[in-house]
Amino acid sequence: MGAGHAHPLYLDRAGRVHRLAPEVKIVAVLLFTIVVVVTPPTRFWAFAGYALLIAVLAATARVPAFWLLKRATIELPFVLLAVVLPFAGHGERVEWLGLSLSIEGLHGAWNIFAKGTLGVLASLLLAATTTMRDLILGLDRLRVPSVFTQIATFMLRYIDVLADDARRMRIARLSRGYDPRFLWQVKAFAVGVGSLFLRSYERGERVYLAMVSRGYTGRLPQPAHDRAPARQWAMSAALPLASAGIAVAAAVLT
Amino acid sequence: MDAQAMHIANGIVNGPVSAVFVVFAVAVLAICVWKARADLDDRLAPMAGLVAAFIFAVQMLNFQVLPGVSGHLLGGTLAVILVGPWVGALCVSTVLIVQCLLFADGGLTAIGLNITNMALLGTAAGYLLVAGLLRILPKTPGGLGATAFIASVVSVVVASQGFVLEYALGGTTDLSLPWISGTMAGTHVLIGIGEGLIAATTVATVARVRPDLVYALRRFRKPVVLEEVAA
Amino acid sequence: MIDVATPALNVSRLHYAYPDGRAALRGVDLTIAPGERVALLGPNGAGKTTLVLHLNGILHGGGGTVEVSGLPVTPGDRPAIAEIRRRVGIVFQDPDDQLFMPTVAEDVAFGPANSGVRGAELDARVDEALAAVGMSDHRDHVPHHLSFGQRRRVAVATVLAMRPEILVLDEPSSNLDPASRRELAEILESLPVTLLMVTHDLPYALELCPRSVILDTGRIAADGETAALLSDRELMRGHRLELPFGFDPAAAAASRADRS
Amino acid sequence: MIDVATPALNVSRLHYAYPDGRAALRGVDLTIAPGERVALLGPNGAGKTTLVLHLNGILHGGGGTVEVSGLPVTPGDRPAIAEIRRRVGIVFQDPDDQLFMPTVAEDVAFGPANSGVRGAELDARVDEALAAVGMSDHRDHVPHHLSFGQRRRVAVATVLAMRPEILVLDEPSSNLDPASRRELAEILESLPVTLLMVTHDLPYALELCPRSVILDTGRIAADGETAALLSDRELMRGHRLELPFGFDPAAAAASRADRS
Ligand SMILES: Nc1ncnc2c1ncn2[C@@H]1O[C@H](COP(=O)(O)OP(=O)(O)OP(=O)(O)O)[C@@H](O)[C@H]1O
Ligand SMILES: Nc1ncnc2c1ncn2[C@@H]1O[C@H](COP(=O)(O)OP(=O)(O)OP(=O)(O)O)[C@@H](O)[C@H]1O
Ligand SMILES: [Mg+2]
Ligand SMILES: [Mg+2]
Repeated sequence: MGAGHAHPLYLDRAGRVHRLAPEVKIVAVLLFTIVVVVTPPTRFWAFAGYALLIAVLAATARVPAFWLLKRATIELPFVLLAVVLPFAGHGERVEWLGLSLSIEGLHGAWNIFAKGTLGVLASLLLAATTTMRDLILGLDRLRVPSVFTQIATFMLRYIDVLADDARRMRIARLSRGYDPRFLWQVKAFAVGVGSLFLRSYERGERVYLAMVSRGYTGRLPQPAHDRAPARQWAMSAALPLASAGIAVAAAVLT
Repeated sequence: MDAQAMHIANGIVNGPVSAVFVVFAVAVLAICVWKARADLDDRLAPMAGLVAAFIFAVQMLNFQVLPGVSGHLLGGTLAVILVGPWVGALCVSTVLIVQCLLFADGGLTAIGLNITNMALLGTAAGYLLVAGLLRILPKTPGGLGATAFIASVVSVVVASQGFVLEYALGGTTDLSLPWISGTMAGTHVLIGIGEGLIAATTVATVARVRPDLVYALRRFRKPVVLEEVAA
Repeated sequence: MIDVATPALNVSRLHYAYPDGRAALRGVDLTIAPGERVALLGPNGAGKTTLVLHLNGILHGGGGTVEVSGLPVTPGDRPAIAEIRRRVGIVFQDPDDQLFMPTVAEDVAFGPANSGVRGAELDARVDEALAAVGMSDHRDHVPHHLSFGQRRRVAVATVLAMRPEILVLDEPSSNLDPASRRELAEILESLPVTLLMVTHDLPYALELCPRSVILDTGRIAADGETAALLSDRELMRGHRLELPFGFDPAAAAASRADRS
Repeated sequence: MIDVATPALNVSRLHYAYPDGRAALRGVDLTIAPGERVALLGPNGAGKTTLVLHLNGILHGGGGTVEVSGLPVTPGDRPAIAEIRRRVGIVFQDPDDQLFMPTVAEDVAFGPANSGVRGAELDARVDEALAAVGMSDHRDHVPHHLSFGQRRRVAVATVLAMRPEILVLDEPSSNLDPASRRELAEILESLPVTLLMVTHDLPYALELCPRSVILDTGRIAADGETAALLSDRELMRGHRLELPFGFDPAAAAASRADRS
């Protein structure tokens, strides 16, 4: 178990942002997102500023732009929603290329699109620079109740067990002449899900007992580095402060 | 609207309403944490982790419900049956928090909304149904499977209506509420059926092989008769 | 060794590196004639399991070729792979890698059912395979609720039930109690198959396989008569192989001669 | 066997049934004196692993008592259990159950770190344990990307690093290559601990443990000197134990005498 506890969105780079303590990054991203969300959608300049901030951050973290954009497609459903709005919205309408669009709908679409995208990009940057294990450690240091971190720690462990057991079961099936076709696959999936769950539980339980046998009491031994130094807090405060600055400037200008 | 809208992104519901729901979610979760203390023993802790991992894994797998409409499980009912309502709500919340932080799935400022819908409304509905249905249906693996199926379908639809309520309170655009409500309910019945099938097979398997692990059956369990005693 | 017939297994210049970049096989050549019984020996981490996983196309893509009874193992070619997986039965080193169905009987039935065996014949196969490993009493149990040794025995049964032409066993005797170990040896001796057996149990290799191959750091280091290899002290020591405490090759040879 | 000191392990009338109702232990009594080395023998499914899992309170609740150096194993009593788990080190039968950290070194450090060892001392312990099993080169690898035998060796190292007073090993030698098996025997012989070793490898038991206990269907069937038990043909046959092909107890005794 435990393949380094990375996750699909983690980018293993030796960037400066990677080395920041996780709790610092979580707080910075959270504050940034709040600032973005409370900005009225008509302050267009502010959003351009936020986008610029994200770009600078991505460059510092050595996360390629293409990587970010590709991963940002997770947001696509909301973009679809945003596309629907100008047609479905009420109130005053404008004509554009022969289409009748609702102005309020257009504003709504922009609002969802801009805030959604910036939020996703910020989270992606956090994800790209933080392993799941560090994230849990960060949450723990932010005084999230230990029930959560305990469940999250087990969850992390079990994600590996599930993936590992699913792989083992697949190889076992293939080696004994199983030839997956669509319909059969559905059936095997149905049988498989229950067995996989149970199998993973019992393996995870045995692993847990083995951990307990070696003195585990609910907390993993912490990696060497301790709490984030003040310097790191100051450094990452740059993101929310800059965004707040942009928000205020945009409010004054318009 | 796409069914993935179950995970609300930033900017769909306005700031004040989002903030109110954060407060609401934190308050309810605090009660859950307090209640869960008694439940979370050596046995339940790994189970809670597995339930969370399982929900996490199946939420990553978006399956096609209809052409153009994909959806994923919410897992609330499964969690309720296997680890009980309090720990169950915590499991689903943990998944949502990790997903929004590390997978950019669901907005950070919409976390209160998402937790309210999926972790609180979904599990509460699931719990009430499970508790009710288990009084009527047989306490066998089959009965439990049927319970899981029905409770899943209903709880998914209830959770989807949470979004409608939030949108009514603080939607940033003006869409027809009956239309949203209808679309959400319609697609989520289909998602609920998928979820129900998975929850039913899983729960039935566990109940057959390790009934001791099923929280919902705890109240009904007879003391184990050891072979020794009989022999 | 005889080259008249098509070899049952023909591995040529096989290379493989795991995704993390570690090379596990560095040019393996191995030919096994139909009906031959070969032991695959070598230290921990030599690449034995990696080699075994190539024999039915589970691992591939590192360069080199594998042929089963003349049929090349080409991962893309579904019908060929299906045919090869019918012919080659692999017992994995870890029984947990082998067992996945909800009950022992279903697990044993899985392989034959996939190759079209049905009804009474299927039941007969399952019963026979379970009887062979002494697990008939456990047919309705959950496989992963068995003891380790019991799981190993069921794992062997799942492959026996497929009646493969070529039987590949990765450490079949580990975790078996001594009687089961002997019973397994008797079963294996009685089967009319080509056999490739990975083992760290040198006496077991000597008992079952006239020919042995030593694999070390991804290369074939020796290939010859088992008795000859085991008596070559220098060779043995070089590959972390040694005869166990109290094992007397002379006594072994005598007892072998006695029996046959 | 000497009853002057408090026994290192004292198991009395231990019963256990798994949740599905199958009885695995039916009244086990076993006393082991400090410093003794005992082999636990018996057929597959006898209940050996189940017994082992009771020795530090992982399984419990079926009736009977377990005491470690006079301290009763009471599942509810957290500090006592923590103390017992510091004293009793268990190497599990399946290495996959034992290894869970992202790297080999972290996994070995896990146990000592939990009992408060830190910094340079922790590093020294990890290095020493890995060196003992010959896995120093693999310290930064992912445990489940190792070969089975390598995982087994790391599993042993994780427990050695904890420096337990009582070492319990469930089939430690299975899947090890012959040289590693001997090296493990040498390590175990040199450790000043009480040892309980489950094994199906009778020569190994004879080599390491002067005393043996046979467990069958959840009950102790015999308890005595290893050499004596192994020569009792009747007893051995009754419990699916038999000396392996080519093993000559006389030769073994001689070579043992030679060495010591
Ligand atoms: N999944 C994996 N990822 C990366 N490296 C691996 C993986 N599995 C094995 N290896 C490495 O490949 C080499 C060969 O491993 P393999 O499992 O084939 O050895 P083996 O000969 O079967 O050993 P054993 O006797 O211990 O079972 C070893 O160095 C091992 O560390
Ligand atoms: N998790 C489980 N659930 C139910 N029954 C089990 C479980 N594990 C083991 N058993 C049963 O309990 C009995 C004792 O098993 P145990 O694992 O203790 O045997 P063992 O002596 O260690 O055997 P082996 O030598 O094969 O490892 C067996 O009959 C087995 O089928
Ligand atoms: Mg191997
Ligand atoms: Mg065992």
